[in-house]
Amino acid sequence: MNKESVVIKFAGDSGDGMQLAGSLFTDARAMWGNQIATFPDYPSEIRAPAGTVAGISGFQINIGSKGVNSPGDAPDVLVAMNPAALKANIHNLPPACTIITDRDAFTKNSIEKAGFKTDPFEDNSLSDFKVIAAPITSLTKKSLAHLGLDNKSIMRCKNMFTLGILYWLFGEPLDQTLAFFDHKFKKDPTIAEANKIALQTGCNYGENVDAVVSSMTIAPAKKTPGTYRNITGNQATAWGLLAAAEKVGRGLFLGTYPITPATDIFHELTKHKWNGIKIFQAEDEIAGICSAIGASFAGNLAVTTTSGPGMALKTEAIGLAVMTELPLVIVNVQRGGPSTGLPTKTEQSDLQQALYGRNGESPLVVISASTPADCFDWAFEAARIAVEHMTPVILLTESYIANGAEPMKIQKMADLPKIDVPNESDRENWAPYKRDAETLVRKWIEPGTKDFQHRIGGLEGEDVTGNVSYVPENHGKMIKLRADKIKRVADRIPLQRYKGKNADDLLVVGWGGQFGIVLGAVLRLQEEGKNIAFTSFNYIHPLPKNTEEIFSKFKQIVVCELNNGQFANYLRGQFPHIKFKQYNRVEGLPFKIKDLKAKFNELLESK
Amino acid sequence: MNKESVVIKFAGDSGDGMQLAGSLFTDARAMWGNQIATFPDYPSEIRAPAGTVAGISGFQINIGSKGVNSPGDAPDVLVAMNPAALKANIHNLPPACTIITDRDAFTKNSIEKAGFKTDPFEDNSLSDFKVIAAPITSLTKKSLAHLGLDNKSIMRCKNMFTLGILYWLFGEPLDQTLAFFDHKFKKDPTIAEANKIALQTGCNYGENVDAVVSSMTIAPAKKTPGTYRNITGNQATAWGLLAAAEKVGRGLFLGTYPITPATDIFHELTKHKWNGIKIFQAEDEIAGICSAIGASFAGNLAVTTTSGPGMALKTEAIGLAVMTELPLVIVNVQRGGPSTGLPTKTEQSDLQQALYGRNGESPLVVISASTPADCFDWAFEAARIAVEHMTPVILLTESYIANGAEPMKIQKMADLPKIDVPNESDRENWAPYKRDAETLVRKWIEPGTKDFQHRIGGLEGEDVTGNVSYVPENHGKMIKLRADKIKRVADRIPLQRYKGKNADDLLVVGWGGQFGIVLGAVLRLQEEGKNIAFTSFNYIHPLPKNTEEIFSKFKQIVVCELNNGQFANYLRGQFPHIKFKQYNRVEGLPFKIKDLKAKFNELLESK
Amino acid sequence: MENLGGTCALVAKDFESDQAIKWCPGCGDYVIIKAVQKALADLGLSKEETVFVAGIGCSSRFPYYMDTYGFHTIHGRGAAVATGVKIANPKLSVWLASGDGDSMAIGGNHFIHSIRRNVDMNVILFNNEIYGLTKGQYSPTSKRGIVTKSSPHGTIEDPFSPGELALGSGSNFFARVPDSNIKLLTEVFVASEKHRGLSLVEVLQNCVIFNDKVHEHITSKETRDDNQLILQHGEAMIFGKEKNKGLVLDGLSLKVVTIGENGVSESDILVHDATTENKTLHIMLASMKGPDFPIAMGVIRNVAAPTYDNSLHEQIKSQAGKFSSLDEMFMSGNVFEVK
Amino acid sequence: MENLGGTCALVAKDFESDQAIKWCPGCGDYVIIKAVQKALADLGLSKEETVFVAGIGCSSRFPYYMDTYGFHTIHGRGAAVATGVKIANPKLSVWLASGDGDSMAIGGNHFIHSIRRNVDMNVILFNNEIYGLTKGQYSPTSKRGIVTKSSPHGTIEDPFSPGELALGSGSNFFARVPDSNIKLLTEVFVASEKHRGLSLVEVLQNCVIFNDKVHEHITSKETRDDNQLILQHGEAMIFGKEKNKGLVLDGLSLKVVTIGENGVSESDILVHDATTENKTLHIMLASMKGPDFPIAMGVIRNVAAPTYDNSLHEQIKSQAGKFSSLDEMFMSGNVFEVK
Ligand SMILES: Cc1ncc(C[n+]2csc(CCOP(=O)(O)OP(=O)(O)O)c2C)c(N)n1
Ligand SMILES: Cc1ncc(C[n+]2csc(CCOP(=O)(O)OP(=O)(O)O)c2C)c(N)n1
Ligand code: SF4
Ligand code: SF4
Ligand SMILES: [Mg+2]
Ligand SMILES: [Mg+2]
Repeated sequence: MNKESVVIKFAGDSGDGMQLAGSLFTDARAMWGNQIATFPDYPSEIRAPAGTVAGISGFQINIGSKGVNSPGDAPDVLVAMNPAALKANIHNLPPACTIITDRDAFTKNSIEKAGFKTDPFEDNSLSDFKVIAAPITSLTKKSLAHLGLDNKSIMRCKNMFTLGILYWLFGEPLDQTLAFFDHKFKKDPTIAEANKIALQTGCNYGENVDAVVSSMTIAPAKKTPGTYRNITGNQATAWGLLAAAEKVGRGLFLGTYPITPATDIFHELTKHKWNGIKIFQAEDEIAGICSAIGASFAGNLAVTTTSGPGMALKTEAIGLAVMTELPLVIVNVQRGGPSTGLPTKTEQSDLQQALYGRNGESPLVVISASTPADCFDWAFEAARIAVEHMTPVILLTESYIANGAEPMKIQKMADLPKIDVPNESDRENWAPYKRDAETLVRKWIEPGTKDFQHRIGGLEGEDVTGNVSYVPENHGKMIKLRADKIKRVADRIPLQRYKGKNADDLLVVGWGGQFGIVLGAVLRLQEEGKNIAFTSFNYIHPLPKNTEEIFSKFKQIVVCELNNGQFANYLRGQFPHIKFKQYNRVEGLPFKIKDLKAKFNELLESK
Repeated sequence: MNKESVVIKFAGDSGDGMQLAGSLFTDARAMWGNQIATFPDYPSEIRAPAGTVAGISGFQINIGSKGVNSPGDAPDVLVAMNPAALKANIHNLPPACTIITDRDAFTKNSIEKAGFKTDPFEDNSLSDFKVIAAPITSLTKKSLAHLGLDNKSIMRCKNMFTLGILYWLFGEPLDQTLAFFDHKFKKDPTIAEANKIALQTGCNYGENVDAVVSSMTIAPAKKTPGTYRNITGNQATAWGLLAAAEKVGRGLFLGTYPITPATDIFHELTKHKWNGIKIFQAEDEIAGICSAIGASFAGNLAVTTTSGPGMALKTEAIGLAVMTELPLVIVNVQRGGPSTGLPTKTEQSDLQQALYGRNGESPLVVISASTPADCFDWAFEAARIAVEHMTPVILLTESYIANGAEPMKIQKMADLPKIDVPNESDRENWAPYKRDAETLVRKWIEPGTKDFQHRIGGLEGEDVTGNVSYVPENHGKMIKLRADKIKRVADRIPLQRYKGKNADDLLVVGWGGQFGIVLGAVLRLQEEGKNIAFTSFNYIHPLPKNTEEIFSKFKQIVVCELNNGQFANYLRGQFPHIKFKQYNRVEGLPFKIKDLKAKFNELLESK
Repeated sequence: MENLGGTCALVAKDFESDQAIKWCPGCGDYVIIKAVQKALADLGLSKEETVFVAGIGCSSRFPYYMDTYGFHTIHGRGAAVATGVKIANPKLSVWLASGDGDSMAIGGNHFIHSIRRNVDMNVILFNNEIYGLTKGQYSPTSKRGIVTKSSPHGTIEDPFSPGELALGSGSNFFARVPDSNIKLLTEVFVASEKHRGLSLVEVLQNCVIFNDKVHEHITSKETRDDNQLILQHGEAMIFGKEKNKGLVLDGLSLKVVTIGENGVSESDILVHDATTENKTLHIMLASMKGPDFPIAMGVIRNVAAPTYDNSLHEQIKSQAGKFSSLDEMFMSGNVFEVK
Repeated sequence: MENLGGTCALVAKDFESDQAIKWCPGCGDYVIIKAVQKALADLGLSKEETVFVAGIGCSSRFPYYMDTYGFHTIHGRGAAVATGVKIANPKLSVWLASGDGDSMAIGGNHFIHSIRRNVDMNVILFNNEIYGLTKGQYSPTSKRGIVTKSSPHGTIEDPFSPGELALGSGSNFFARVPDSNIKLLTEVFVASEKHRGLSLVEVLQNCVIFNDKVHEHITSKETRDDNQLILQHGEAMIFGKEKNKGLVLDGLSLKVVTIGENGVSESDILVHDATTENKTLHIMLASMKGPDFPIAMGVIRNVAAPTYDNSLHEQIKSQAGKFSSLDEMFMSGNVFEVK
């Protein structure tokens, strides 16, 4: 069987090593040249009770030769390490799905614990599927018996046995992964050996014993030539910031406080002290952003990273950055809300908070990333705008792309655009709030620079001098200047593009990290010959200058987002005469292509 | 001269006692039965340098027999205690204005310090005005010389001498104010005497010496019969909360942290411990609201009060109150923003923050007050909605009405509506998130109640039970339930009303504390026979059910607010097919009737 | 709601809620919750008059597992919420479950202020020296140099000593207990509830996943007797496997001595007075560190002082009668009649 | 920008900005700013390498009046902003001006954490025991019972003792000075800047408008000699109008004695050691209260310890060379070629 793309889901207890198995498989397929998209999905307890549905940790991968825009709606292959893992996924399996599972794990007890009324192997509920019910536990044990390992260590190799079956299924060569074990367990050759044996044995098991399913092969994808690596959105965000800081040339500062699902950006950056970056784990989110504002005043490219509830705490300080017109990158990796909400789930419901969540008229720039890999570019762009326009920039990503991974083409530093720092050396003609005539941007002076001493603050300041001023007309003027400065950012960003013909009936509008999934749905309908086009926004405030022009070409516009219509509402305020329909889901999960297609078809027919 | 309404402005150094003089005059006129509106305007430094324009403190009063909807655009009578007070106001005086000033204060030095190039008495710049240049300092000194007071105490009586002149001008009897001194300075009869003499001497001075201006009389206003008192918006807010708490019957709790211009609500409430209310001055705004949430969970009517920057700090906790569906009144007395901004100035720029400033989809109720006196009613209403609908309610007032005063008709507790508390006694059929079928409201259990133990929190909870749930469909359902619950508040609020004929051309839309001024402008145009109508919103989210119906009657709609168009934008999101024009000022000052009239005339002509 | 009469004393198990506990197997939190349930039963508290408040963290899931009133609030703010609960209804027995991150990082301000105000509540500080729920970053109590997910090259900051910070904030009740000693835990929780005002109990809690064995040198069977000094009010500060070590004063420092050596006898050993106002020795005890000193356990300080909630209600009482009703108050002062 | 060469030492006046000061006439802040300007000149600091950060409050207007770099931030967050400034550019001399409300109420968390981390900056705590800017509410340092706008019936909470809170948070430099003693103020500011790490200087500041004379019993001409003990490192703790009173130890308490009475001679009096690690005596000194004891002034504790900013930059240095460039790092690990 030769397929264009396959969705594989690994599911097991938190201790079953599903994320590792998934990552190894991803890496192997990426090397082979497939397009990849991944989506980890873990419970919010650290170790929820083993063997229960609540404790199941998942890792979904979509691999293909083309058209991989998302981790996929539903798995073609499910790896279920125990009954609970099966139970957690069974309602979402398409009929022909292949299930790889550990027959040994289906004891009476564990079947009950998983919440099955009867044994699924006996009640016919698996009859729609192709099942590989390998005795994974016992075979792993047997194959490793001679190594003299303790039981715990042996059990830890079950995931590699399972992976072996998968490698067989996809005709994947084992060498790279075997080499990986040698490297990873350098210090413990027995463990390395055990993993290698388990992988090999699993693969052999597939080849020798099980003939029910035919193996699957996927051709390599057509990609721009270059060097690639798999990367998660959070890691890519960190790297984009590193790259931007080098372009700015004034040092990078991160002030942050841990919060799911944003913490990995921090974890990644803190590994790179070799690059001179300053990392400050603050006592709370407020100290995180305030230290960053201090570092920005002191001349560093300053960043703070967080998620929704942390963002709420930062809003007062964001207002200070708006007032003092200091560059600042604020990354919000959105999760399910409101309040503590669903910390490990994905959502796009912090858009209004980003746009409006401050006291007073306090305009700033809001942008968003679309995919795990392009988090690199958007983090870079956030820093560029912050510095070149002397403003805080909010970068919205979301759990779904932050934890998801895909291959990223590695860019050379030399090929990245330069960032123009608003330096000043002419003391005579300078004043703290003197502005560039065209961009309205003030200068960024580093304390320590002789003869440029000045004071800034959160009280309204006088135009040009920045001295505290209570003069009504001055306030009116400053309110306008701050708003205009942000509007003019639109002069220096690319125009919005869309995919589709001008005469199309329906324009699908998206933003942020649901890009890939929505694109996938639109592409399929286009292939079916439907009159449908798609545009996804990364620049949210201000919008690209041709936004209205694009909108006016279409008969119908539908805005798709994982919230109750926040972007749609914003667009209504911006373009009062244009009609926007909405498609919204707020269930903590990414969109599904099939739901989107159904909605679009409905709209296309209703026209 | 018999006038319908007169605007008087008192201006002097912070130490000159202008606020007191203004208040006494207000009280006296209110007793006489005039309509009153006041507007204090003080510098944000505690004691800015005496004699400079920056240090001038003002108090503006509008008194009249009818049509007093605001403190007025510009004074008919200016009391200027020194050159700086004159300088600060001279650009805003209409030609026939009467100026009462202290001739003794116009020394060369002080004229310069005030920023005049030349002596205004000599350079003709006062020729348009009727000037009463009384030697206030020397006459006050002389009249009090026999009392043996120190110089400082004598100088403190200058304001009363000046007030005496004003009493003469308005034919105001002195008795009530004389009695007030006896009461206020009970412990120091000499000071009482000094104030009485100063007032009397000032009045005599007017009668005997100065014949330039004729005295002014204003007939009492036609008011609903009843007992009245002068009250500021902040005091009225406090009293409204007291009244509501008594109706709820579970005790009042205030958790707060001082911030201008909201602190006076706290100062007022803390005087009323006799009534059993619990006041907690917290370490910061976060503890303020969190303690209130705790008190609400424990069964009290809980309130937190603040202004913009403090509001920013509370947003995370507001999300918790949304999620746990606890009643909570959050009062934001808006001031000039962004950031620290203009702490003592007025603005309406926290509306978007109130509507959207939280992570996730977190709907709540937003209402606003219109005038100082009706802060009582809206504070009461905020509490009613919070309790009856188990939701946080944000009440937006603004510096302008919070510090301004007007006569309020005193309501009897027995005449106020009752508040239905969602109590529960039926353990069998109860669950923490079980809802009323019609309103979707859950029950409010007091800890301490046997057999109703339950747990709530900020994680998403399961429908009905409230147990933590990560189930996608449940989240979607809860998101919808929370939104619908708030929408249904509209079922239990009055319909929106407007002033004007249905066939009118132009509907003027306002909200909050600019009500009086905008109304004033509209009424004048209506008197001029223009086709103009007016509606001002107090219920902002959700909007009254007939809002759309009203809007659709008019050819043009203009939304007037002290921000860049926040309410207008919100309305566009709610009613995408309706066109809204905007009129905005963001200068830290209330609207001016003449500017509004000009704008409305322009719109009426452009139609 | 009907009380069917007859008080039937509750046992520890009665305080368990119907929700499955989701801490990792082996987590120190399991012992702590058992001890709390035991203490509540020993104290004869009722379910309905007991409230558990928590912030966010592994430990802060605590309220879900208790069949009392409970509130899982937001990160760091539990102390502020608990303050509101207690002021609103002083009859409730209010408990706060909070991690080292929750109380000492983001919640630091409410922590020190609620101690200063002396609000009558019981604060259980789950000190595992790590952020558990967010999967292993160092916390303000992590020891200098520790390698964690957020400090791959070791931390560069000294930790707070919770006892010293609390005493510096004016604490009147401070105790410390290892999570492994259920008997001492129960005893201390009982004492904490009996103390009027804020009682802070620091539990040295083990996080098996992200900071396993961080307290091992203090709590392991082999070393605990030598590395713990279990204080009892009125008793000599004696410890050691052979119960022959003790503390004496040496100027303004403490010194460990061996009874029977160098002429030291039992009567030379300091006697613990938890109730003295003078906090000097309490601070010295709270700040003792290994390897030269044992770690002080048990109730270190337990001093009576006015509580905030009580003073507040006293003040309310003192104001009663100023007006007889709101109607009267509304009509007081400068009012005028319009006819 | 050109340095015209030749260093020309600055005098206090050079540090005055062109903005008119707007504190009330008679406010204690005037003396403090003079002393700071004098200290900067004495230290030979340049304008451009000096940064004043502040929160919000009367005292927090400080930066506007200094001709250095300055940042008037938001309420309570000055310490966090200053931390960022110092880490970003450790060459700067960083000062924080903050009121008792700003640092001990809303800013309490950043206050204790910046002390714990020992970020190298100078914190001036303007302690007027009141919220000045918001016109007179009690603060966390207001004495129990004080009547203010927000406590018409008197407060019901005990104040923080800034020194005790700081020492409980791990402070290595703590000094206290009255606003009336410009010489001591200057001396202490000089010492604070010389100390590497966070130096906290509590200034007993008078607010003439809302809390006039709150420190009067300590600072007035008549009583100050008897009510202040001005500590000098290495000198005996002697005070009093006649310089005949002193402190001695009495067990774990301090005692005031009179030299020449009861056989007490000067050599019996405690000698101040600001530099000893042992903080017991420093805490006792910081917590001395009238009327039985004098108030300790001057530098109470001044101990060397690693600073956060320095350790951070050391750690960065230790990591240098792991990769030679970002390009190299991007290409490390699992990469693959597409042709
Ligand atoms: C405002 C906010 N910031 C950050 C977080 C993320 N967060 C949740 S718990 C936690 C720390 C947990 O550590 P601790 O309080 O020590 O509890 P433990 O899990 O160790 O018991 C953090 C940083 C959050 N939920 N909310
Ligand atoms: C977030 C926020 N909350 C509250 C305020 C109001 N506020 C400004 S200064 C201040 C307290 C001032 O007291 P302190 O810090 O002691 O300074 P002082 O004026 O006494 O020098 C308060 C409550 C504010 N500006 N911002
Ligand atoms: S992560 Fe640590 S603290 Fe959290 S439940 Fe697991 S063992 Fe306990
Ligand atoms: S109010 Fe007090 S602290 Fe503020 S400037 Fe005036 S005297 Fe100084
Ligand atoms: Mg912890
Ligand atoms: Mg103060």
